Amino acid sequence: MIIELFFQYLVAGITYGIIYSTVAIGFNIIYNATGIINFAQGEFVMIGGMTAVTLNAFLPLPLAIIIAVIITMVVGALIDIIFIRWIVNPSVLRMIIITIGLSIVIREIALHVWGDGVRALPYFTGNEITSLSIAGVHISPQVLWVIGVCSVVVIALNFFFSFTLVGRQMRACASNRNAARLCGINAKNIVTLSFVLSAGIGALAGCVISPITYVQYDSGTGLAIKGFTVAILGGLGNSMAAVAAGIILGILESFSIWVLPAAYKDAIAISILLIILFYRPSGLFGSREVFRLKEF
Amino acid sequence: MPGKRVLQMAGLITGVITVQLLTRFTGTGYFLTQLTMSAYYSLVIIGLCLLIGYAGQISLGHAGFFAMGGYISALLTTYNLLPYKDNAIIAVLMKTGILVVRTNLYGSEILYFQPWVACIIAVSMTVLVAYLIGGPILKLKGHYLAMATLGLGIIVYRIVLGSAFFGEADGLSEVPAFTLLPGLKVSGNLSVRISNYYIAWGLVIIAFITLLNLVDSRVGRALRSIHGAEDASSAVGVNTAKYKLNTFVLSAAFASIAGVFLTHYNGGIGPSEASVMKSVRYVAIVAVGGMANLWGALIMGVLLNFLSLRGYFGSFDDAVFGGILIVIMLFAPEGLIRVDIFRYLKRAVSGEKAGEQNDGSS
Amino acid sequence: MMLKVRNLEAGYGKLKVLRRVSIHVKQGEIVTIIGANGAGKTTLLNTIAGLIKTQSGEIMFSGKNIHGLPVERIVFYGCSLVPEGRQVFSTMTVKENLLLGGYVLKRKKMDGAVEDEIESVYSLFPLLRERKKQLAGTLSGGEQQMLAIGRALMARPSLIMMDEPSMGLAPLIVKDIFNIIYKLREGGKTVLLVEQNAQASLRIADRGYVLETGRVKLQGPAEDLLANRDVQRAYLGKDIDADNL
Amino acid sequence: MDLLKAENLNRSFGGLKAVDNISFSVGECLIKAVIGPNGAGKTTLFNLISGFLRPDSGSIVFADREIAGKSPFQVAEMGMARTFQHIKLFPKMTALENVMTGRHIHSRAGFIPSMLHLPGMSREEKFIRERSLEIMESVGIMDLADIEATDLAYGQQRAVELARALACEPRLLLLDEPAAGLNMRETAEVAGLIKKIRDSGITILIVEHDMSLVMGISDEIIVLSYGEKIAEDVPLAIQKNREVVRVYLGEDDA
Amino acid sequence: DTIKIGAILAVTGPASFLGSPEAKTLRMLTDEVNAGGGINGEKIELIIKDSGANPEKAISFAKQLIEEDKVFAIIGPSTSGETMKIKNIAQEGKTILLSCAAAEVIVNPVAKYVFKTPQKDSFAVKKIFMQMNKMGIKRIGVVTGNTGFGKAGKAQLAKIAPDYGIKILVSEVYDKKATDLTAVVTKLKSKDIQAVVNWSIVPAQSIVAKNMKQIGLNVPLFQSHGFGNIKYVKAAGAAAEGIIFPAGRLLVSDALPKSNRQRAVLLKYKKDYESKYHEAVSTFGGHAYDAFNILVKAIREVGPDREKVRDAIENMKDFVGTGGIFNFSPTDHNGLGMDSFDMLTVRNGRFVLLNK
Ligand SMILES: Nc1ncnc2c1ncn2[C@@H]1O[C@H](COP(=O)(O)OP(=O)(O)OP(=O)(O)O)[C@@H](O)[C@H]1O
Ligand SMILES: Nc1ncnc2c1ncn2[C@@H]1O[C@H](COP(=O)(O)OP(=O)(O)OP(=O)(O)O)[C@@H](O)[C@H]1O
Ligand SMILES: [Mg+2]
Ligand SMILES: [Mg+2]
Repeated sequence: MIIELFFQYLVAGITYGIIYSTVAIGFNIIYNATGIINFAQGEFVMIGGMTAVTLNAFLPLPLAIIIAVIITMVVGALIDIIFIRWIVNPSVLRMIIITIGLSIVIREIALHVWGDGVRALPYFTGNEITSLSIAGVHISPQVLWVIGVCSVVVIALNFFFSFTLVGRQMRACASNRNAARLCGINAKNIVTLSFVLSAGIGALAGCVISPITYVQYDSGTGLAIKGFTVAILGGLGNSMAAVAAGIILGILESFSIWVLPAAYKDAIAISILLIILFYRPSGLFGSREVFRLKEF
Repeated sequence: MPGKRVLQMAGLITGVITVQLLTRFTGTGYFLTQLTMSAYYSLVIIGLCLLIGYAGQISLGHAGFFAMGGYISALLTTYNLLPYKDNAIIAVLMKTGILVVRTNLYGSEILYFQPWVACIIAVSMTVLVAYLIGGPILKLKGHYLAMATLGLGIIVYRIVLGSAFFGEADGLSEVPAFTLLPGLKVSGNLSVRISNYYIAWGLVIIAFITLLNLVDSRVGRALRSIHGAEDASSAVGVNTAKYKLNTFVLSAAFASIAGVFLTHYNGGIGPSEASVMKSVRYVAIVAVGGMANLWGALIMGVLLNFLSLRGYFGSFDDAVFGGILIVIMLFAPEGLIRVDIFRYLKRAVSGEKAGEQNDGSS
Repeated sequence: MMLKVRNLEAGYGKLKVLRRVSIHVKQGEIVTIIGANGAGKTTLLNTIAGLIKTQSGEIMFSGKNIHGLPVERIVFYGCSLVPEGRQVFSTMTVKENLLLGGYVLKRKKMDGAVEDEIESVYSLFPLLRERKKQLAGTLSGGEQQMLAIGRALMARPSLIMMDEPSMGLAPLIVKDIFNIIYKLREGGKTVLLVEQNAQASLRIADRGYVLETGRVKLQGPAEDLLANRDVQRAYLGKDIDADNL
Repeated sequence: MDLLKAENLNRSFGGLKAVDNISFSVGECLIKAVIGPNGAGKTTLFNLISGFLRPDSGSIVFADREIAGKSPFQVAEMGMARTFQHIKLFPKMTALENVMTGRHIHSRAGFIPSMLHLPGMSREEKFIRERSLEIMESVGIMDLADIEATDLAYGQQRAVELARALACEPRLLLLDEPAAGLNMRETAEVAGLIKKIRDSGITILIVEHDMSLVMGISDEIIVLSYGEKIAEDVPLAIQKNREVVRVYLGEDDA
Repeated sequence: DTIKIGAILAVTGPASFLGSPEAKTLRMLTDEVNAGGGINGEKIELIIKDSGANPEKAISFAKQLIEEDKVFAIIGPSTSGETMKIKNIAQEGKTILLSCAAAEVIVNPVAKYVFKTPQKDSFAVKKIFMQMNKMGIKRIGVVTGNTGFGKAGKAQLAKIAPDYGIKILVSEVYDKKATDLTAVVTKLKSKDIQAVVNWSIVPAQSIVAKNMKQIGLNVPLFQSHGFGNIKYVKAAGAAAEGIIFPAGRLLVSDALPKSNRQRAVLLKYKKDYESKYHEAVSTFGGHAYDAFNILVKAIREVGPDREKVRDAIENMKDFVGTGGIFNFSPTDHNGLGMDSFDMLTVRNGRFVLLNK
């Protein structure tokens, strides 16, 4: 029984962790290209989920998801083009505040477009009560979907940033924008691209997690805080680390519920995060060297 | 006190008195309620302005400090200790006047901490927490610092929301008035509305003047130097860790005092005061005020809180606020209240024509 | 004519730094600009490169008007800048810095050339080869300067503008750098050089300009400038030595 | 009497030995130069001395006190000031304010007195300002006082940085490439200035690649290469040292 | 002239599921009364203030409404926390407050000017326990959301359980914005329980249902009367089947026998609301409906005099509302009895009466 429970908590923790990680990855992409944190990232997740649910009313699921992702990418591009692109010399704090403002405004718009109802996509396989049972441990097939999508995205991104030229260009823009331009890189387009990419990944995350978590006009904020926590815990900019950190945080939360009142789950998880940061100011997997070289 | 400061102080005091007199003669005394509440929020905001704008350390957790002040003093002044009155310690505390008895609305007796004692305990606890946590937290930089302070705020939020003695989601109510001096009490009661307006503004003005003094001094210079280049700052002998910590603690203390006073004024406090959204609001107002601009922080702090508390934005409170953030950061990243405006006004007043060519000098 | 600047005015906000500056650089030349601190040399190079908006005047590069074009366009046309103060990508490795420098080649569909170019940069600066996996931000000052030059060379520019390339370099390397600049010209490149080391730069240059408070004060063949008494006094510190040392 | 004495200093980054078992001492009122190829470990050595890096092992005695492992501000309080190879000025502050910040350790007012603006502070503040202006005058940048420091041209920024260090009124001044980015005439001026500073009783440790400066002003020179000390001598001897010529100066140095 | 009625509602923010239908209902009713010539010829002026569930705003608004707008009465706030903050203010300002929040502390101890229309939590709890007794359930687990609603439910469950011989083996609180509760229900599963009671509002009630089924915790799930909104059933999908919960009769108004006295009121409200706003009615809107009608009825009877109206409400008997039949008294400012609840369950994605 204890063993079984242990694994059940473990599975729960992994589920949480993967959900957080999918959001954290989106943070990392824009961070990698611009050196800023886009606090409206959670809203991409929300828009993706909401749009897919709306479309799913008259389109088959895969098509609804694809179109929702594309629409969210367009939103991402528009956000960059309207609000970010033409700012000369953006300071980090200024960008943080603009994106916070955006996140608030998008949320309010969503409230007026979709109302305050709770929605969800249907389970990709099975339904609300299906679960796979492996040696007494139960797991919803949707969790496997989330894990699968997340892994594919992380591996693809890791490859993208380390080995493709566009990925490197994104990092170069974050490191020193003027120098990047002197290398012939069109920094503005690169930033737009990073918004498009992270909006797309956010939206995809929103679609695959929505059967589990539901989406609502304001579900972005909570996810964004968790995603940000995980991105920081892992060390900013590194998607693989974000997944590892996400799972660690998820498992911590889950096991904290085993032994302590669930009401303090977040407080406990964040206390642990703080303690880790005090010992490793660059996050669990972040390079200390890089950390020292970063301005902000 | 330098002459400039005396002038500024006189200007502020005149402004505060004028507003009160205006409301009096136009029969709009009710505005004072929201002006009083906004004053307390501004106290948090100017403290945060020192931390963010001058010392360059972001904090996304200041609502936590506000809530710590408010909640602790609310708890101490509402928790009924009567059932324990036979306990030796309680008895001693009663004798010394630290614990006092009041009758509540429904006629039952409550044994509680004298509000002054509660206030001192609340503020010192906040200061202690800020001091202990500030050391390690302020070693972090940039987004990591933002996360850590955000986390601090979330922890406070979770604790007040999850603990039965803090009233969980309902928060604490029926907080008694806080008698500062005989005849002068912090309370939302209609009969003391005017005096409370002056209490709040008196507090804000004192705090504001001390901050103006501070940023104009050697310490202020050191803080700005830390903001700009921490390495170089320590190379000229600034104990950067200590200065950052002191500033952090100072701004936490301001937030905490604001929390204590506003809680007594409102007669209660709820968990929304500790929420992330509140912290974000404080930071945003500092930004809208122009970061390293105490005047901007004060004016925007009063203005935006006043409008929001009056309900002028209706159901669009958040939306309007988000919109303001975006617009100001896009078009006036230095904030709306700029030093040049004052300079311009001064010129206009003294009848000079605004110089066109002599920029860069002066 | 490789580069022709006419009546250029530029500055920061309302502050005007360059006042009707006209210079030109011919194909295959090394042209050097010298001037006191704050004369506007960096501003001039940055304006040509497109980093600073022009207030008025015109800039022609290889017969094209590049005035007002974005930086990346100008680089694509073959005009590269090694910026002042070694702005390397500090959080990326040396190799990655170089690869990014080669981005222009990729855009010109010359992918194969990138590896060759890296090799030739390594042979110019063997130290960089040793440090190719190190993060650029942790390099010593001189190493970063080499990297910055190497990165600009990666684009195979026809005109390379250098803003104080010898700053902070060991004498041996400074000699190397001037040799390299000289060699670049032999390799068909055109160089516009801003240097504080007026002596060395005038020695390798064909022509020179003296910039003072945003105006071209003197211009002419490098030997003439070297021999000019004013230049000697103002920039080579020829007579101060006698008084002070 | 030696003002500064370093013994067996070591510091490595990852596998790289940036400072490898270096010992040396600096006598009072002397100018000592540290030279060596790029990446030899000169800046690292400065960072160790001024408290920005902690040595892996070794001791540093400054004014008869062990300072290895102390933090930069403590070292500064003991009378050591420095400039940086990459200029580090305080942005959004005027040149004068930058220099005034340099007076930090010579003024007292803390948080509470500043907030209350206790009597005596105006006087202290006035004194700081006057003294800073004097120092700026001596460095020749009086007229830049009210310009935002980071808007200045490179060479002007260097001068402000030097003035800021001088405002500390240090016993030992560490200069990391003070002439980088200066033309030959300006370099010569800086040389004069450094000598003047030395003559006013301040000991100077300088890193510089401009040999006309180094050879002209220094009393002694240390040469580093790959983290190791390869020579220590008077300028004339260093110029003739075969090893130094091979790794650093180059053959036909003028 | 006009009678000013103030309303402080959480139209937006975390409790918008309460405030939004409440505000809509009040607007609808005001229009209706005014179209019908007002109350004894006087039109109603409705002032709605959106507090976003922030107590400090509720305080500010209460003072504004009382001192500045000099409203006749205030309807709301939507949440208990806010109501408790302004209870004193209303009392001091001698302004009638008709709260739409659930917690019992609002009317216990009784404050002279403060009333509330939602059913008491304790009645809902008792209903559930009675049902458990019928089903022979003795050991239960409790999960509640960290909202005022959840908090009140948790307290009542713990207080009343012994009266019905029921043991609460585990009680957990989760975040109102929780995205997955597998770990929490796993904790329930590890205890030897026969049923689960969930007391919350918003999506979490559907998540609990789903997660229980997914990890194979197959015991009956009881929900609070907060489950009274068909969208939660839709959200929980297959997992909603068999959930048992107490609710006012609004949700099953069609199924009520003709003889039921509430039937006419319920059907009218449902029809009016749904045709006007094109969304399903919720019991929360009903609280505002009752508050408004009680107030209007009292004013019609004694004229627009605050003290008289207050007395009229305090002595009002047999008022048929959506929440039940109200019988106020000086000691009971809620006026609803246990019979105001029925036990419902979900069958084939619809609400039906449990014992039918
Ligand atoms: N970002 C800026 N904002 C405002 N003014 C600036 C800025 N950068 C430079 N200046 C001013 O422009 C003038 C010219 O600067 P510039 O950097 O072009 O000089 P320079 O000739 O390159 O000097 P150096 O040899 O020291 O590098 C200086 O007076 C400087 O103060
Ligand atoms: N933080 C660090 N992490 C890793 N390596 C470092 C770090 N700092 C310096 N190094 C390495 O240590 C060596 C010595 O660097 P240092 O900056 O001391 O050189 P330097 O003698 O000052 O050179 P220069 O004259 O070019 O400024 C260099 O190879 C450099 O790459
Ligand atoms: Mg320059
Ligand atoms: Mg160095």
